[in-house]
Amino acid sequence: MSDRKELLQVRGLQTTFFTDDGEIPAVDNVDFSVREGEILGIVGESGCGKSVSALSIMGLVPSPPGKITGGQIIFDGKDLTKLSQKEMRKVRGNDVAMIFQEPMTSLNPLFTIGNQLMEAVLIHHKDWSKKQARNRAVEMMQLVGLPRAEELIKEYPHQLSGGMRQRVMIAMALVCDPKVLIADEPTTALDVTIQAQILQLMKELNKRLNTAVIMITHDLGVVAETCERVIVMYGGQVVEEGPVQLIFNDPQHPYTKGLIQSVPDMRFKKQRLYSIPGSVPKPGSIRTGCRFAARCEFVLDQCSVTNPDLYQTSPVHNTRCFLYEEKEVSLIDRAVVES
Amino acid sequence: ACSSDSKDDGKDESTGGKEKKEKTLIFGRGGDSVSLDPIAVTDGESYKVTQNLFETLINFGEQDTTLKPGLAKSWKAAKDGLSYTFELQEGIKFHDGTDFNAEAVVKNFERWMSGNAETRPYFASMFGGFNGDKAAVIKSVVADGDYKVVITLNRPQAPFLKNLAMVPFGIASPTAFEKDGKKFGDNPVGTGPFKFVSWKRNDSVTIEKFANYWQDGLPKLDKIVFKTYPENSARLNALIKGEIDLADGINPSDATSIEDNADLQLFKRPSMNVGYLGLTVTRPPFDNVKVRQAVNYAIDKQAIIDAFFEGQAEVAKNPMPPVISGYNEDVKGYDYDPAKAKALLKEAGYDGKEIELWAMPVPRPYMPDGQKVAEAIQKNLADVGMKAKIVSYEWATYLEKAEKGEADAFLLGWTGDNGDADNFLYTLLDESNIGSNNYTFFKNAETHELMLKAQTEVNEAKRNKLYKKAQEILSEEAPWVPLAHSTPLLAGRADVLNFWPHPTGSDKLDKVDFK
Amino acid sequence: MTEPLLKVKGLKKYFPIHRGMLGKVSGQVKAVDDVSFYVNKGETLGIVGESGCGKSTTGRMLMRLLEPTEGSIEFDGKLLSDLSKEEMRKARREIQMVFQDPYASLNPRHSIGKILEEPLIVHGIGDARERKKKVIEFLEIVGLSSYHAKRYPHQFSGGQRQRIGIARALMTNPKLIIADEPVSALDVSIQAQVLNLMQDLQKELKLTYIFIAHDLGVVRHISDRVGVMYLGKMVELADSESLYSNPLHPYSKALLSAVPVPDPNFTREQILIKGDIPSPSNPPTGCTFHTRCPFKMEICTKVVPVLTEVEKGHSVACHLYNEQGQQ
Amino acid sequence: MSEMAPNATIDIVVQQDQSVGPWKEAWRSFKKSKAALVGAGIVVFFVLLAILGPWITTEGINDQVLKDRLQPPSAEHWFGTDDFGRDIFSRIVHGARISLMVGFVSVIGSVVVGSVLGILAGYYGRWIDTIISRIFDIMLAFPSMLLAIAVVSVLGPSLQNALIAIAIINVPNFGRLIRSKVLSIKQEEYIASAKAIGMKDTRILFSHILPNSMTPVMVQGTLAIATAIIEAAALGFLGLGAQAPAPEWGKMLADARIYLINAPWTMIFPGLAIMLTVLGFNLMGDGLRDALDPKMKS
Amino acid sequence: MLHYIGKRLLQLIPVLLGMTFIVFMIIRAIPGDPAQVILGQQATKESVASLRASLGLDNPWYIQYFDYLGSLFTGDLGESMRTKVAVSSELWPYLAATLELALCAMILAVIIGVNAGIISAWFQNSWFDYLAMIIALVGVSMPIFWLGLMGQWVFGIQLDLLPTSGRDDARNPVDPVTYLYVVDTIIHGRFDQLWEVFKHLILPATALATIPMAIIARMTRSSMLEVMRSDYVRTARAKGQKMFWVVYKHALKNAIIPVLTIIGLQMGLLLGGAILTETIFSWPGIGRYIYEAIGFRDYPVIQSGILVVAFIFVMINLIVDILYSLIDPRIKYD
Ligand SMILES: Nc1ncnc2c1ncn2[C@@H]1O[C@H](COP(=O)(O)OP(=O)(O)OP(=O)(O)O)[C@@H](O)[C@H]1O
Ligand SMILES: Nc1ncnc2c1ncn2[C@@H]1O[C@H](COP(=O)(O)OP(=O)(O)OP(=O)(O)O)[C@@H](O)[C@H]1O
Ligand SMILES: [Mg+2]
Ligand SMILES: [Mg+2]
Repeated sequence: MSDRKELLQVRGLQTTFFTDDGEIPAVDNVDFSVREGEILGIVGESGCGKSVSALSIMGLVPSPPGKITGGQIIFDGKDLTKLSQKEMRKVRGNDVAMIFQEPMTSLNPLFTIGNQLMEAVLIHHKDWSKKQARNRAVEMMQLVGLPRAEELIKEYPHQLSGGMRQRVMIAMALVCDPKVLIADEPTTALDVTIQAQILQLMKELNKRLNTAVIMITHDLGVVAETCERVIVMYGGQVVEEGPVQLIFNDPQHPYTKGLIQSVPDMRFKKQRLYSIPGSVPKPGSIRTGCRFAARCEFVLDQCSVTNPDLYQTSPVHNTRCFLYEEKEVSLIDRAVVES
Repeated sequence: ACSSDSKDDGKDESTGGKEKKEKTLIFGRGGDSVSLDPIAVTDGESYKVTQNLFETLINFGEQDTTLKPGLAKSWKAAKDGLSYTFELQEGIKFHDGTDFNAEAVVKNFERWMSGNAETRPYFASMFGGFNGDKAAVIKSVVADGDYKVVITLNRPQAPFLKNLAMVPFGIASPTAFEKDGKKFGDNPVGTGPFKFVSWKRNDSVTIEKFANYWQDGLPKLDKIVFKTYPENSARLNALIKGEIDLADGINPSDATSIEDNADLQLFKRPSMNVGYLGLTVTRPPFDNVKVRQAVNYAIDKQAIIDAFFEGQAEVAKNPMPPVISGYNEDVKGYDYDPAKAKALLKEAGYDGKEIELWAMPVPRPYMPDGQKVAEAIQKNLADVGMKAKIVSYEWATYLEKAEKGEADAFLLGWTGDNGDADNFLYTLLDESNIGSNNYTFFKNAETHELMLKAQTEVNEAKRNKLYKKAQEILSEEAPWVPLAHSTPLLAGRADVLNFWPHPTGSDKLDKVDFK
Repeated sequence: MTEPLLKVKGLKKYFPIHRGMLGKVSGQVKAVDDVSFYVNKGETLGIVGESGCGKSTTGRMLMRLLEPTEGSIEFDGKLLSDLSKEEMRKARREIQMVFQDPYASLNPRHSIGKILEEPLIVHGIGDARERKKKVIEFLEIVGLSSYHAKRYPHQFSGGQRQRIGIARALMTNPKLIIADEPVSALDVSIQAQVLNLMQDLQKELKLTYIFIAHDLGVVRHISDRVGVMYLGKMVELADSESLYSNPLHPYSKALLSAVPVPDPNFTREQILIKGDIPSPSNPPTGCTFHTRCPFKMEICTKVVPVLTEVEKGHSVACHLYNEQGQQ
Repeated sequence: MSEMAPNATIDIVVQQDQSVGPWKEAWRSFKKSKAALVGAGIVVFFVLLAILGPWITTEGINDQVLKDRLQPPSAEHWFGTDDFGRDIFSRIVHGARISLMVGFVSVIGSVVVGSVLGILAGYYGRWIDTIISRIFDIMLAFPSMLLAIAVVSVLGPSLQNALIAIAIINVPNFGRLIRSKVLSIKQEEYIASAKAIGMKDTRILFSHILPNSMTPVMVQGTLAIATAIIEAAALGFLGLGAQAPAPEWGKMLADARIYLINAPWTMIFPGLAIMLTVLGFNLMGDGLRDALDPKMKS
Repeated sequence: MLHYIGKRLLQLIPVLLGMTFIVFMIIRAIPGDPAQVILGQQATKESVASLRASLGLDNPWYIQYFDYLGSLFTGDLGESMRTKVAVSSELWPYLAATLELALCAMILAVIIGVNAGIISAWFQNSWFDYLAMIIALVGVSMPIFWLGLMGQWVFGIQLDLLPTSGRDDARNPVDPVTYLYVVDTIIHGRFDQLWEVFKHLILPATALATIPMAIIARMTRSSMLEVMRSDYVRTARAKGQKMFWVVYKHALKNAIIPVLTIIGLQMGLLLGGAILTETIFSWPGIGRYIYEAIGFRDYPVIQSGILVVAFIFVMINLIVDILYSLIDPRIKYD
């Protein structure tokens, strides 16, 4: 797993929103990388900066008020943050594609499904004929398991159910064979049974097309079920990173621990749920020290003063917590690698 | 750049490609005509056009109301004033090619006399009533040969001939009005120097030279377009820009700038009107003659004229303008004398009650801006201790309410129809016109008698004497504050020749030409 | 066993579909179609099901915020469906509701103090001083402080707002609380806080809950008994232990197997059901689930299965169990 | 572990200042908009003019000095004099009172009538709604300027009647706005929750629906004041509004129009006064909308 | 669709009936006697009375009303009391003049307003945005009669670039066929006149366009801003689509729907509300026609004129609704 090539590297990414209420560092020094063909999960509570990170990669941070204020996003040897609008457009949809949380609103209601799919093809294949584009669209629709593709192509989004729309979105994202697919909470708006279908589809496509997937979600169940590697975010920062097994079996950061424990498990009845006290901080409200310090039960004096670094506790496991500051070196030998 | 393809229509009138320049005069005015059948309407804007399409048996003078031959070469009145004989011009043709003759005149009279108030609104006002009406002046109209007409009256009417000279009584082609009936007003046919071409409602009326016009060398112009510009300023703009050649309804305030403009010339229409402040004699405090006189002293007419007529008016002292025969030069009138006014008010025991001062909502030739005049009067009255509140209604309402005597004091005026004293004094101040044009409800036995006498007096000198006496009494009784006899202004491009505005407001344009 | 606190029989709600400007009724949405259940004092009945299956409609009918098309609701011995409008208004003191969207359900122009005091005023409980005292008491009960009373909804986080919603429901000392997806708008860590609070309150104040949710984990955690709804019908109703360990209805099975489990080591056989939920305005004939059911039989397309108890305390509406001979 | 959710942590979130009501909150976001502040500034300026008029100006509204007619702006007459030799500056200052009064009073009138009708229609629905909505349809289909002219024709031209006419033509706008607002608020969950606690309908109406439907009315009302001022000026321009010698701006414009070429200042300043006042209300309305009701569309 | 249109037209009937009634009652309430107005100051009392009788004004109001309704149902709009011409034949030239002016103004307003709105939204907070929105705000704050007069003064008088009044050059008049002069000149192939007609249109159309233009620009901007934040615009951008197409294809089509409503409303307002513009620019339009008819108490003209304007207004709304369904596949009228 670890020997797979790193496709996309995010280094020290900083994305800030300049609002009337002041600067909001929505993404604050985030590092991670995506490897060829893997499914990387990003979890965290609402507002922790998952979507903004994804949008930063796509160069789609709403601006104004948002702006990438630091860091690099390296893809294919290029720093995406330095590309011109024009160059960036070539990357979007072609190399890196994205699907969004709300299949209901992510398709333009006034254009047919076919029109929107073909548009995606024609943008990056300017030499293709309409017919070729159409064929490609139909082919993709069949790939994502949409029935009656030939008819659907003439229909409008509102005539489709949520699940079907999300399939269309996936087809649209994959239509130009991107190397990375970012899925921002692709199933939260869907019902459980439909969600299961979509997740299944994404796993299949990942295997078949070898497209790397960044799966953004707040549902630990989804992460456990689909991802190989996981990044946990809190308050605009990565607080823990590692293979899915390690994150669930040996969570290190107090937030990750709390998060995992506070989910009611359908398989058995817990007497009482663990709950992390307090609430998710408003971005921009805390600037010094560990973002989680106020809610942390292991809080140390230094936590409220300095923000800990992301310590590598094993070759594949990183944690942003002072509790692991010392373990960083010593743990290196004890690398528990599962592949 | 006229396109050549317009030649294909085969229209001989197509403006394109003509070598000799057509002489077209564009006459800008304030409103559209209502109908081009002169007998069917009462509005000046219609007359402005029909004056040039039709001719009357008798004409007014070039710039006054003296009587001149028209379609009738000559006429004779019987001694008792009960019958008139007209000798008609021969060889005149209507625009439709039919002949003008005695029979045509008779048919016109029959048409007028058989109408009603709706279809011939002016006829009854001028000639007492229609066929069969008790008050009707005309008894019969008969042809005596081809070119002689005899009109018999029920009773003598002093201004009879003047009435006949009025635009509404233009002679129309019987063939045409018999054929078109009610629609005649859309397609008028007369004997005038110009014939009707087209009418775009609320926009323009076009008339053109009548080639077979009976007076040699006339008209000078090939075409006249009467174009409507409701806004005075818009009309003046169009004139300045050369879009039109003549414009009436010029604001007095623009007079100097027009005179200073080498491209333009200013025309003054001889005044045949009076603008006045009526004091309703049935309403306190104006039921007291002293108060009425006080108000007469209080108002600074000259200042008002200077400000709102821009000097283009004459201070009035009588209810009729000086151009009309019978005008009494010797009436002293009231000077601006606030002190005297105050004294009179005191004498009258005026209680200081606020009065309503009605201001006309629309400009009229006799009062270019009633609102402003009212404001000035309000100030004058305030200076002598009479508080006035300015009130205004929409024009139709204004007249109706004033007619009912609901106003304390009101601004109004009158433009003469036929240039006769009767048309001012009797119409406006006689008791028989209370509820009609006598808005002040003024009633005086002496003047009543004088005016009735004058109506049937055929001798001009005797008549004038009667009217002069009446004017003295009216001045003393002071039902009005006569304000001004204004000189309505017109303006034209500098190259317009021979335009003589007529006091009645309907101008004959047959002699007008370009330099 | 004691009498149930709430008994619902044959509850139905059909919404007319208006078409055109003149509002002609051209069809019906069978949002809830013949649902019966009961709730015992002190227990929690969970209701789960996918979006649009009629959970909220059921909840609202219990309070008569919506008038049922048909069916009876018996609460604490009284037939609610028979009460006059005014009587019902008074009866609401005993039944309270907690709503899904903690923001939308609080009037943005009212301070928290006012929001909490309102139920007391409406039911004429106490004088001004007592009411103020009670407001503060309940604020503290749900984990807020007295000074919060002066603040406005927009100044609170989602979890806090839901606490306020709960406090408001508690103000009149109700016996039954209907909670319509009270935690689905909340983040995981906050959701745990609210769930804990609700459980604590239940113990302390001897409350009875009807807990509506679509998250099966949450429902299992909080409920004693669980009903599964599909397209306006209750397809299975059982003790939560029994339901989760041994779901009988094919839909319940699919539903349970579709829920992602937060444990990467856990593998299970997934029953993926195909297709989407049919529209309630045009539900399938017979068993409404037959269009997606992997075990569909002839009879399913024709006959509507009835909810019957197949094991003790475990009822299911499925021909697989009702007509066992057929299998 | 935490027994009950600990109280101490809550303050982390609510670390903003104490109790900020919705109004204060709105005021805060209003203050942030420069445009809105400029607008409010203009409005306040004119309101002050209207109140302090008599003390600011040296001359009254009808101090005629006919010999000083149509003087161009000078140190003595900042905006020049009109055709009565009156000081245009003084008249404009006094005119502020008229325009503001027309704006406020007519809009308040339409808001009151519109609210009553809108609430009846929206809250009680059924045939009441049908009737009221149809009446609104009819009134909206009327060309509003003509309607105003007709109304003034019936009542007679005066400031008061112009005001009534303007109020009448604006009623359906407010009526509809409130009706739709009531309809949508009726669907809000806090209404359901009010019902759920056993609240009576009338109380729901007055304590929940009405206050919440007033925000768009305030926004719309501010903007409507702007239009009302223009409408009043238009009626004044046609001679159907305030009567002489009242210094109503539209009437001043109408009176000055014949001097456009010779004395343009008589025309320019009243026009600017109208524009500036209206601009002020428009800016303020925009600001209010952003502050109170960001989602509202005009 | 046809069915829907038919139904909407049917629903018009009560609205129009209500209109006729209200118009009728308002007009009768206006003091002032048509007969007196027609006959003028000079008329005698008797002639006024007899005219009243022959105009049917002596009948009780309900008889007059039902008479009017009756003739309406036979398609007769009555006859002008003043000019004695059938309103139906007299009306069209006025209506055409207004239609031409209003359409020109609207085209101007839509083209400039929509594009200014789009660009402002696209480059939110840019100098263009600020400038455009300031101009738009000043635009809505402008009394148009003042603007019109100022326009005449500057462009007509001082710069002498454009004619200040009327529809055509009186020296080279248009021969009316449809009374839409742009159309007429084209029919006649008189492109010299067409140019004149355009020149005459510029000032009044601009004055009339100012307010709708400003409103449309503001509306478009806010609608676009909302749409630009929407998910499907983000999707389009995520595909790599050019910003121009994102804006003009994806966003505009969605944003235009609320703008259409405004356009419809404004068009209605322009038709009946252009009185001042028509007066100032001596434009022989329907607004002034009715306004003058009010002055003359010409009942049939007022009644039928307002009715026709209202009818057009309602029809425009219907057209807007139909346009919705053409643009938005989610809207279906059966
Ligand atoms: N357009 C914006 N303007 C201002 N702040 C923004 C904007 N978009 C995002 N933010 C801020 O950035 C923070 C991170 O947002 P982001 O959308 O990445 O959260 P998320 O982790 O995706 O949450 P969710 O699970 O709710 O989608 C938010 O808390 C928000 O305050
Ligand atoms: N007022 C209404 N008019 C018409 N149909 C309605 C109405 N309210 C609900 N419905 C329909 O009734 C069905 C059930 O709705 P309900 O809100 O009860 O579902 P739910 O199970 O609560 O769904 P969710 O999980 O999305 O809240 C849905 O199909 C809905 O469209
Ligand atoms: Mg997100
Ligand atoms: Mg629900």
